[in-house]
Amino acid sequence: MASDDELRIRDRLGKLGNLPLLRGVAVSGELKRLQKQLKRLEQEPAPAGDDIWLSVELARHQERPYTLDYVERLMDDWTELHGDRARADDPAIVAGIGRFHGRTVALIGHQKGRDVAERVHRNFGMAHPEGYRKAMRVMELADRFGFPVITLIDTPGAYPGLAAEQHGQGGMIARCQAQMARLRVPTAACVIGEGGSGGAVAFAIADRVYMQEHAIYSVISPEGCAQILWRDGAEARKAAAAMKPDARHCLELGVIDGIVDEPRGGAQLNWDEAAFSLGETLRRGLADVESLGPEERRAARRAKFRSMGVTA
Amino acid sequence: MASDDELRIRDRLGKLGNLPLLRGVAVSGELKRLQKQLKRLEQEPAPAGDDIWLSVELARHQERPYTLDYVERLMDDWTELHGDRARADDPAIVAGIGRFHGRTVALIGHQKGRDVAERVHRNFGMAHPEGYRKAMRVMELADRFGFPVITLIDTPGAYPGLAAEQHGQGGMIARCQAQMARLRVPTAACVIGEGGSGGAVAFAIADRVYMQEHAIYSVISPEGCAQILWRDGAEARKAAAAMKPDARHCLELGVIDGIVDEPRGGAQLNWDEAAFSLGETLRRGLADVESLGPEERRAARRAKFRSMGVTA
Amino acid sequence: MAERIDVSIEHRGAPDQPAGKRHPNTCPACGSHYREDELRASAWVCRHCGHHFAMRARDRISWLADPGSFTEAALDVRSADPLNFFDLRAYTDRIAEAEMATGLGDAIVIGSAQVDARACELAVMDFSFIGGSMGSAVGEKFARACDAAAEKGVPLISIPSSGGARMQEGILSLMQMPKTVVAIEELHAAGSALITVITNPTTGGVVASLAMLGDITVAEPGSLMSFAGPRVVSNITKEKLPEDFGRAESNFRLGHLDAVLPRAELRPYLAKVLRLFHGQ
Amino acid sequence: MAERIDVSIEHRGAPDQPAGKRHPNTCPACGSHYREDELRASAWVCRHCGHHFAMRARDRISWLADPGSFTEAALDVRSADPLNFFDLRAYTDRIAEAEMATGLGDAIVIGSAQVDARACELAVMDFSFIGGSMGSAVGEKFARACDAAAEKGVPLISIPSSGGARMQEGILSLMQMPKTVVAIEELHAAGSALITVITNPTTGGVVASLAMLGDITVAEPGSLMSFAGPRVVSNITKEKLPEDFGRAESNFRLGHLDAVLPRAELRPYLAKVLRLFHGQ
Ligand SMILES: [Zn+2]
Ligand SMILES: [Zn+2]
Repeated sequence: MASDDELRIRDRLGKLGNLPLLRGVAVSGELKRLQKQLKRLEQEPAPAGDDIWLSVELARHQERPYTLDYVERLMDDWTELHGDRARADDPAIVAGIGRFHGRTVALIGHQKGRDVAERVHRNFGMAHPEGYRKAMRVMELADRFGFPVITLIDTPGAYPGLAAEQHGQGGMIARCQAQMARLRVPTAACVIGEGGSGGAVAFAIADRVYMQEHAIYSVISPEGCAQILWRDGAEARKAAAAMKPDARHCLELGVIDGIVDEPRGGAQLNWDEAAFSLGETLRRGLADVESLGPEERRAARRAKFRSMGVTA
Repeated sequence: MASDDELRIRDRLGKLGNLPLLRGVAVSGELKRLQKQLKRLEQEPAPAGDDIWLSVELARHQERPYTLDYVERLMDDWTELHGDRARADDPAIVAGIGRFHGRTVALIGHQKGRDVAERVHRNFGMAHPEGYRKAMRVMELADRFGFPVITLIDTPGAYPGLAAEQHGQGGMIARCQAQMARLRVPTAACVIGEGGSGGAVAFAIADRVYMQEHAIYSVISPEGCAQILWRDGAEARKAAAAMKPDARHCLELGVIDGIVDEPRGGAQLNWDEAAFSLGETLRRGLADVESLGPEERRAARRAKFRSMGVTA
Repeated sequence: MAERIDVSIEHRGAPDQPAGKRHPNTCPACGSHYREDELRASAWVCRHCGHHFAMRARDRISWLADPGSFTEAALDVRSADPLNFFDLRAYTDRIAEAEMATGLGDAIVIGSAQVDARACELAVMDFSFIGGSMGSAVGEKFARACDAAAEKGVPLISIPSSGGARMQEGILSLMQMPKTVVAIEELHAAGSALITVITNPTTGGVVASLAMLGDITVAEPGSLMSFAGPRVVSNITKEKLPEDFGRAESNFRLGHLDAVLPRAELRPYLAKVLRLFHGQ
Repeated sequence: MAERIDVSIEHRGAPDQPAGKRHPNTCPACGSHYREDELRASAWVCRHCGHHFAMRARDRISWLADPGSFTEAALDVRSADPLNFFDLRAYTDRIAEAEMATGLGDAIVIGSAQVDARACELAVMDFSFIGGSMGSAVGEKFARACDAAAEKGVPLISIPSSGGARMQEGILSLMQMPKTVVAIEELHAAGSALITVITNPTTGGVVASLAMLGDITVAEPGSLMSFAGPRVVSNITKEKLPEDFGRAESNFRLGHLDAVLPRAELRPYLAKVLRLFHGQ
């Protein structure tokens, strides 16, 4: 249950963003986190056009650390699990178990490729339904053994290919969200680069959802939005400024629970520092919800997502 | 819990077959059924060579009623459900919901074809992994809504094609059994023709498992057994006599819970009578376990299968 | 960089609109023309070739629900403009115009009803309101329909029609996907059923959330249902797609639908299914 | 009538036995010949080409378990002959011969052990006992291994190798499939893990039950793992099968395995996985 202080700060956070965002969310021991977020919202100016576009570029920077770079720095005894037990192993998604701060967790993330060959192999981090099915299998395993689940989100979107559609891309993404909403274990998610539409949200139904400082999270790519609304893909900067896919705005809109600091200039400049910062946030995020019972935790998670959006 | 009378009869049934077959199985209100089975084992001689071969032929008779013929006669408001939500709808398996004796149940069964075109379409009742996945989806739905599950088994075996193997035929059959072992609702299964090996057993992990009088249930077809052990497929009669796939022997071996009478001469001669008899048995079978709690029922189901086999 | 898939409105998913304006009452398949009352009398099915015209949400409800049984809920819920979104026009203008043009508060109508004397909740989308796109108002109303069905212990009949997410609400439109998903989870936890009728077109984020989680999912003939629209996919694959790409008939064949039902068979089918789920 | 698939012993799934008798210590891949002690020293891997020879169950356990840590269980469980089965020979003769030839009670050895100082249960099959076929004794012993792991709250490491079901036990051999499946369900209900190492060959009923339900499932290189054996499948498809049909490498590619691990990497991998599942 939330303390009075927590409720007061959540209220102020809500008011700052002018949103009914925190209704019904059980919280526990996260006073400090909330205070920090509040400070961020109060003191730092909201980014506008150029700042937002910088994040779009940094989020897609080809030297930015990817899921396996963080795994290497944050996990011991990492054991990658492969295959959907039906027809494929999708390299655009990495899933496995390992030890994180002394306890076994499951980690699932999109994986982009570093060089041209790996980019093609990883399909630019765009998963097929088989990838989401692999993820769901590992989530099920984690839930059964009480392993907390960490997801790292970094995808332009789910792959829009013919076979992907024929094998039920939409339904698989829907069921992946449903499965995350059902998990009894603590869960934490972080957008570590591009949080592109449905392919991203499939992994984002977590107790704590974070974004790195220069990650983006959006319903459509700025280029796609510009193409449709401005009828000109080159107006992507305008579209980005209008959609506000940056972490600061996502926090203000109540969509995420916190922002993970990046090294000055972006995560691509210091992978170790970026990983340390990410690891600390994930550790604290899981600890925040650890003390809740499984039912209470799940109910709080559902209530959080149930409350998102703004209506008149 | 079993009454003393029930335990005594079960003990005698076990001794007749010389088997430790009924250990640990919770039972409820099935005294009459047991007495009838006991009478059958005591009074009717066990079938030998020719009788067993007659059952092999009748089980495969092309005029024998198939799953949808029973559905037509036993279910109201039948609603067939289609598709595995991944890549196919396997016509070798029929699954749906309907009303059976006044309450909604799910029914799943293998489906053979009547004429040449339908036989090909139904792949002779040999399912792909996608068919078992469809069945599992409907079982999950039934469990969630508290619909009892009925399965009708009638297959030469799971389809041994290249794609079937590539898509995980073995694993899917294993998971289908596991799912039936997990269901909380009452379940009843009946072999209505050929109960061919793994493809059949996938649907047979039920609280009550029956065979029609002339159905067969076996680990391998008589032809396959003859080919391997006699090195001559033409020795199928000998193989059948040795394997004893008939209902009477399966009952004696503790593999099934009862035998469903067929019209004199076989189910193919009177579909309505065969359906009536099957319906009555399934109704009583579900009623037998209805009064148990979900946990107790599931534990009894597992204990029954855990106890099967004979070791020295 | 490879092309991206988006869950935003895909106008390309809209019913075919060949060059030149065709009157909405002219059948796009055979060219037959009907008066409004003729279409209404045939449940918006072409009497000549069987083409299923799109149905407006309120028309759908009048046609489906027992006469006088429908009580609309959440009439007051409206889209807000949390991002002060402005592209070539202001989002608030687009909403106002859609409201004027359709007489609807947003792209969904919800409420309680009876179908063949069985109680249920309805959530019916309307493509004519900004392409049936899902913003906060659609998400909220769909979730409230789930809440109501859960509370009353009755099935929810959901009839989606959508081009995808309402991109003018940015990330909040994306969040309507998990919002509707968790509402369905709660509906299921309460033991109520979700029965989904896919209509043409249903694409984008709605497909990756509320549209594909039905306990029973059927579609009207010819309905397009895909996450990525055909043009995005053909740009990616650089191939001509199968004729029936994403259509109900191919989705049925590929295992994603329980049935493809002509409109004439839909009401008795839903009545039957309601009987089965009510029987418990 | 189309061909049938059976879960019975498929001798065709056995390691290649080309015409002419090859000495068991001769590498079938490159022809190198080894003395028994050489093979033992290399964990039965060809030093020349890397071919993995089959390992006997007791050899596997000595190699895998910490020295002196293994305690065998259910030593007394033997196959019975419930059908009085007689084909060209009596089943009882076949069993007696297998027992003499292998020194095993049946095609599986179970017991408790430590691997890298972590407690676990082991269930290791042996193909040399009637083709590793699963009858009542194998099913019973595997189930008891599950029981023991569940009771002690430790993982079960299962190492199958099987041609399928023991058809001389008729329907009772088929019933070992659900028997092992329900034992695994109980193992899981107790919170213990099942870690499976597929070895060459693993086919038939074992694939459709105990072999494919691991929480983690890995395979040795080149191991055949398929429900229907390659000859049955090629008779059905009337086509030449892919070179690597059913082999570990293709099963990995097709999503059925978590890893393909050379024998040299297997012990450290299992030690790591035991640490992860013990950590809870
Ligand atoms: Zn027409
Ligand atoms: Zn060699």
